Amino acid sequence: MNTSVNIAGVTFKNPVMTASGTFGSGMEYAEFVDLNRLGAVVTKGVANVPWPGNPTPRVAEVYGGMLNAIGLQNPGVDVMIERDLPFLKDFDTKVIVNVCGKSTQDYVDVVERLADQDSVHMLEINVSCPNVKEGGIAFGQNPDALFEITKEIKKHAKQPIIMKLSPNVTSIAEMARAAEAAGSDAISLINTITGMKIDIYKKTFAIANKTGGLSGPAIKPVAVRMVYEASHAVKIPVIGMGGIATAEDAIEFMLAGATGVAVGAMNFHNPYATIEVIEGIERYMSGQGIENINEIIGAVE
Amino acid sequence: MNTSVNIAGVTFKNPVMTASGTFGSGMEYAEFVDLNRLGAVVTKGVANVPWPGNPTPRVAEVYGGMLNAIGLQNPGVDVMIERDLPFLKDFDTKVIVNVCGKSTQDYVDVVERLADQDSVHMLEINVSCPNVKEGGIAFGQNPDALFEITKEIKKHAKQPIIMKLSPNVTSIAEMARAAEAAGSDAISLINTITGMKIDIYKKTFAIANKTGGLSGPAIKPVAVRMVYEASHAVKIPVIGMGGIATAEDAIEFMLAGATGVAVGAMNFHNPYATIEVIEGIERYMSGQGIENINEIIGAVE
Amino acid sequence: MSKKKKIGAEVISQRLLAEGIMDLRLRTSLAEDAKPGQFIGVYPQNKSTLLPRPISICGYDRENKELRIVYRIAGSGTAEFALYQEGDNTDILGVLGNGFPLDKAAGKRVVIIGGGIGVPPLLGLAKELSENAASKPESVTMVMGYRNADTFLTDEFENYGKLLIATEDGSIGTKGNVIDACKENGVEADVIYACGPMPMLRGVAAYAKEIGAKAYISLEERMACGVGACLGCICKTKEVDDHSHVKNARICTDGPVFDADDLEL
Amino acid sequence: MSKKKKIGAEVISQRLLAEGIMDLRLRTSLAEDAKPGQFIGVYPQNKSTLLPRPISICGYDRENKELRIVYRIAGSGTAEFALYQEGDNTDILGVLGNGFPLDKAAGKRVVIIGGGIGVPPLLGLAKELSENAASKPESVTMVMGYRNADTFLTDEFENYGKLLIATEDGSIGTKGNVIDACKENGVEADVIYACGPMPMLRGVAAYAKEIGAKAYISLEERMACGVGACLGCICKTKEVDDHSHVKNARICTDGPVFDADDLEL
Ligand SMILES: Cc1cc2nc3c(=O)[nH]c(=O)nc-3n(C[C@H](O)[C@H](O)[C@H](O)COP(=O)(O)OP(=O)(O)OC[C@H]3O[C@@H](n4cnc5c(N)ncnc54)[C@H](O)[C@@H]3O)c2cc1C
Ligand SMILES: Cc1cc2nc3c(=O)[nH]c(=O)nc-3n(C[C@H](O)[C@H](O)[C@H](O)COP(=O)(O)OP(=O)(O)OC[C@H]3O[C@@H](n4cnc5c(N)ncnc54)[C@H](O)[C@@H]3O)c2cc1C
Ligand SMILES: Cc1cc2nc3c(=O)[nH]c(=O)nc-3n(C[C@H](O)[C@H](O)[C@H](O)COP(=O)(O)O)c2cc1C
Ligand SMILES: Cc1cc2nc3c(=O)[nH]c(=O)nc-3n(C[C@H](O)[C@H](O)[C@H](O)COP(=O)(O)O)c2cc1C
Ligand code: FES
Ligand code: FES
Repeated sequence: MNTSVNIAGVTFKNPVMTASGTFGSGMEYAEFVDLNRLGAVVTKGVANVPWPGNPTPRVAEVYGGMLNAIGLQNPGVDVMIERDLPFLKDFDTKVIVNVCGKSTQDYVDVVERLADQDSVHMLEINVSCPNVKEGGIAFGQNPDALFEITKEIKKHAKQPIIMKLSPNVTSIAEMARAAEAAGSDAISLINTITGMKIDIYKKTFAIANKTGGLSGPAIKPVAVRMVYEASHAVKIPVIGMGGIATAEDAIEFMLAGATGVAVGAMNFHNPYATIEVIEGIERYMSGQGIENINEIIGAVE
Repeated sequence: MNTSVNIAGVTFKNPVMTASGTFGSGMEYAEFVDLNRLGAVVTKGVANVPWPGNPTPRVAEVYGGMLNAIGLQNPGVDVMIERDLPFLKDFDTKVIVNVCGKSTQDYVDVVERLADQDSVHMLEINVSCPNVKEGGIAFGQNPDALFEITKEIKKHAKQPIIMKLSPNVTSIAEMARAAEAAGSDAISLINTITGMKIDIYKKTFAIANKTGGLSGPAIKPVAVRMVYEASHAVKIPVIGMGGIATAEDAIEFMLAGATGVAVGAMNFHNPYATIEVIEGIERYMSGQGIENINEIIGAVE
Repeated sequence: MSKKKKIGAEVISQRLLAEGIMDLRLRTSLAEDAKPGQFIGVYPQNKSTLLPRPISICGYDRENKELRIVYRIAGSGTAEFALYQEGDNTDILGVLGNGFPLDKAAGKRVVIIGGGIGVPPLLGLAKELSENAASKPESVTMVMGYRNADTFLTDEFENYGKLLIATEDGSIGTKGNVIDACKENGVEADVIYACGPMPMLRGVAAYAKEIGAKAYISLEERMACGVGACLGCICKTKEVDDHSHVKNARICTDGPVFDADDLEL
Repeated sequence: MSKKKKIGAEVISQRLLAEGIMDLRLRTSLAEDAKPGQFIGVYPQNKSTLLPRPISICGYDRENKELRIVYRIAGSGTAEFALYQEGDNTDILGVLGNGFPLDKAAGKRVVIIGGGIGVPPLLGLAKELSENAASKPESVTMVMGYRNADTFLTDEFENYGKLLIATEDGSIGTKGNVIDACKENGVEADVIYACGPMPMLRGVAAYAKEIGAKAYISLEERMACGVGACLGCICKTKEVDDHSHVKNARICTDGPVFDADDLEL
């Protein structure tokens, strides 16, 4: 049985990854999960310098999911290089570093710092975090801005890049095409959908930032639809995420057109989710008589 | 205790309405609910001529909600005038007719046919149904198109109009402002979010139309956020909906800025939901010592 | 007819009838209004699933407020129901749908045809036809189709007349489908009542035409409201109807039982 | 220390301790690793709620694999837990957090201060300090604050030393808060361990400064992962720490217990 997929020249032993920001840099979940079994570990977003993130409360539970406004707290790319990458290097899995920034130059700085890091296989460029005022979301909601920043990053990146798209747009197909036209090697989607929760007794926002990003099973139908639309709009591979909890969910994304899939918030519900998804995909394949996982990618038209 | 609200000159005994398309024309739920207790009955969308709608399956269940692609099946405005309006006239509630169309002229035709119907208190203009190919969604995803059609409808409408906005946009504030600038008397939101579900064993779409509109508790955080953003962008009243199941949900929308609230898909889960929301709002008000419901509208800033 | 309700019901008993087929009895006042061919919506407790599951009424004891449903474990909702035990409570919506038109049976040669999980509602029909003087048929033949020897409810059907069985693998009765069984046995009819998968129902409608019988068939479709409000569950009709004005009947309220002649199958 | 796990646990017993306060005992191998001041995540079954509820460990019997938690019914998750009965199963995540630094107590005058639903984890601490030779304090005083006479766990605290009580309405002990009780009784300390609402913890930190004691306080924050991955649960620290490099410590893993001197309260 072949479960390996190829994204922009990088071979993953299976399509199952971790969604950025939900798995730390792998260390925290290594107690639960054998990282060697994962297709890839995608790290928390990292900037050129440390970011403090937003005030608390940063997370809130909602029906079938959660809101978060972490605000891209991160220790900066230097710490990632000194601490997280050496840790990850010891595992037989691919490493995708998620990159955030406030300006094009911020992104370029990180990408350049990571250029000579052999243990980094791909870069995922987060231009879609809804939780930072001046952050990447400005790039992620306008196709021209997305095109420009993608082009600039692509000039400097040594590893293949994945532009991570925001669902908070009128046309995801248009955004996907802009990323592709500017040379992105792949795209990933969806980031969180902007949401809000109000505590009606305290009469305050549940999240200090007022709004937070919605993730979890609640958003899955939107994510599947966007993966379908995006993968039909471009030729570059698509990595799908949004509410994946089970192998069935992951397969749904692949049938819709995703080459890779990532488990996000549901790691918090079930720290073994990634492994269960991998095992479930294998069971599905044998049950359905599928020899090569690539057969199911985009198989429902 | 005052639970009545005023929207564009129309007084509602309470802010609780039915969301269009989830309550028929009131007849079907009159077995469960005393329509006299509702703030308003909002009818299923009606066009100038009968529409057959989409093929089945038209509905599918998803985590915390459902997808639908009814495709605006409706018997046409003449049947509404002959059958549904006389039925509704006998109840002590406000009647809002939801209007759909494929072209500006379609909408204008319906609005003109309803002009002399005294039992119609307001018109809700659905420019946001994601389930019909040539339908209103084109108007609902572009601020200029929304401005033009609103202006045209406003010229012909005798009753105050409510433009119903689509959540499938990059900036809901921009759409709200376009509707207001063109003279809309109020806005309502959100319509459903476009989603997709794939049956991984049958390898087909769960909805014949491929995509369907997502509604139910799953979308509530997105709806609350959009109501907050829209009500802060315009001065006209906002009617909020999206996943309302309980009084707590309804109050959350009102604190975010909604003057009216509508119960949609959750009628299917609990046919008494509207009444329970009304009673729960009253309990909340006495519990919190709130004399006038208008105090809570937009109270969380 | 009394009003539709969403109401709590208490589980009287539950047992396994065949592989994956459960027989559940509920105590509920809805039993008082039940007719054969109608259905209820059963709500799962699992909060990720909010819609009622449409399940046909298999039997009822109006006096003792007992409602019986027989269902197949098909997904998360029915898997949850299968765990219910005596004394548990569940919410149901009903009574829904029109039911079989009993009056058409009076004095006629009636054939009742069921396939797979379409079998259960026909048991209530067979019982009602045998007990209800007003609609007493001249004769009743029952033809039930199953996949294999793992049949269910056959012993009970036998109380109400002649029972023919078809199995896909031929292990019991006619090898083939219910139409094969009808033909093999030269079944004649004035009126056919049927419930089962769509291909079977198409076969029944064609067979009815062939032998000059009227067919009343019970349809299935994905539902949301169950009460005629959402327009989710339509089927195509030949003529423009009063409600939709577009040749779409609502299975949940205008059906689930239709005169096959009225449908675009 | 053994690995963190998500694991099924069986309910041994549950009882009401005071109005809205439940005392739940679970059978789980996680008890073997438990320390006072650590917590577990308890997962509701209700599928609309997916995140674990952080609840402190109140007590444990390592040998019998018993874990005890005492919690207030605060919302939908805890309301569900309150229905659990002997033999029920639930999923828990743990053991989480650092726990109280016991070694700081050795030979010192220790004061343990708790307020409201911050009281339960301190019972486990009091017990451990009284039993653990390595960290044996010179003396232990306990100061617990409640709203009114509806106190809980006080009888058990009394097994481990001197117990002072403060109640908001003055119905038992000092009228006022725990700091009022400390002052009224001239409580002296080298080391304070505390858990309770943030205003109380600020008061404790100030009091500790005043009397020249070290304070170790247990914080609360909204959590998602509970294992240090999501960065949801941070608190502000005075110095740049090794993990975040931005003066943010994770309460779920770097805490919940912190040296008050390290925090920006
Ligand atoms: C009028 C009517 C009468 C029925 N009577 C019976 C009966 O007596 N016994 C029986 O076993 N089954 C019956 N069914 C089918 C039954 O409704 C489905 O098997 C059941 O809803 C599956 O629910 P689930 O949660 O287990 O499956 P899931 O697949 O998890 O359900 C997901 C969603 O799809 C819907 N759904 C799935 N399958 C069907 C289906 N075949 N028809 C309609 N909706 C479906 C569910 O209601 C739910 O909304 C009837 C259907 C209809 C429309
Ligand atoms: C480290 C730690 C230890 C705790 N120990 C205890 C204890 O021993 N006994 C006890 O009664 N309570 C304790 N709490 C508080 C407890 O976590 C909440 O009361 C509980 O999560 C409420 O869940 P719910 O579903 O009933 O409420 P809901 O309001 O329905 O919960 C909604 C969401 O908010 C979260 N939440 C709500 N209140 C709190 C809170 N105060 N702190 C953190 N998250 C919250 C829930 O976990 C859930 O994700 C502790 C909290 C933390 C952080
Ligand atoms: C707590 C949290 C933190 C996140 N941080 C990041 C991040 O740093 N960079 C990023 O690109 N996406 C981030 N995301 C978005 C996820 O990677 C993912 O796109 C989204 O949550 C949808 O997937 P899910 O529903 O499976 O969680 C974060 C999500 C969560 C819940
Ligand atoms: C079955 C169904 C049919 C609908 N039909 C219409 C319609 O005809 N016109 C319209 O403006 N909105 C329609 N809607 C959208 C609802 O009015 C509402 O905006 C949306 O469902 C969100 O609210 P909810 O989550 O409470 O259902 C429909 C929704 C559903 C579920
Ligand atoms: S299920 Fe809603 S109309 Fe039939
Ligand atoms: S809860 Fe996720 S880091 Fe603490």
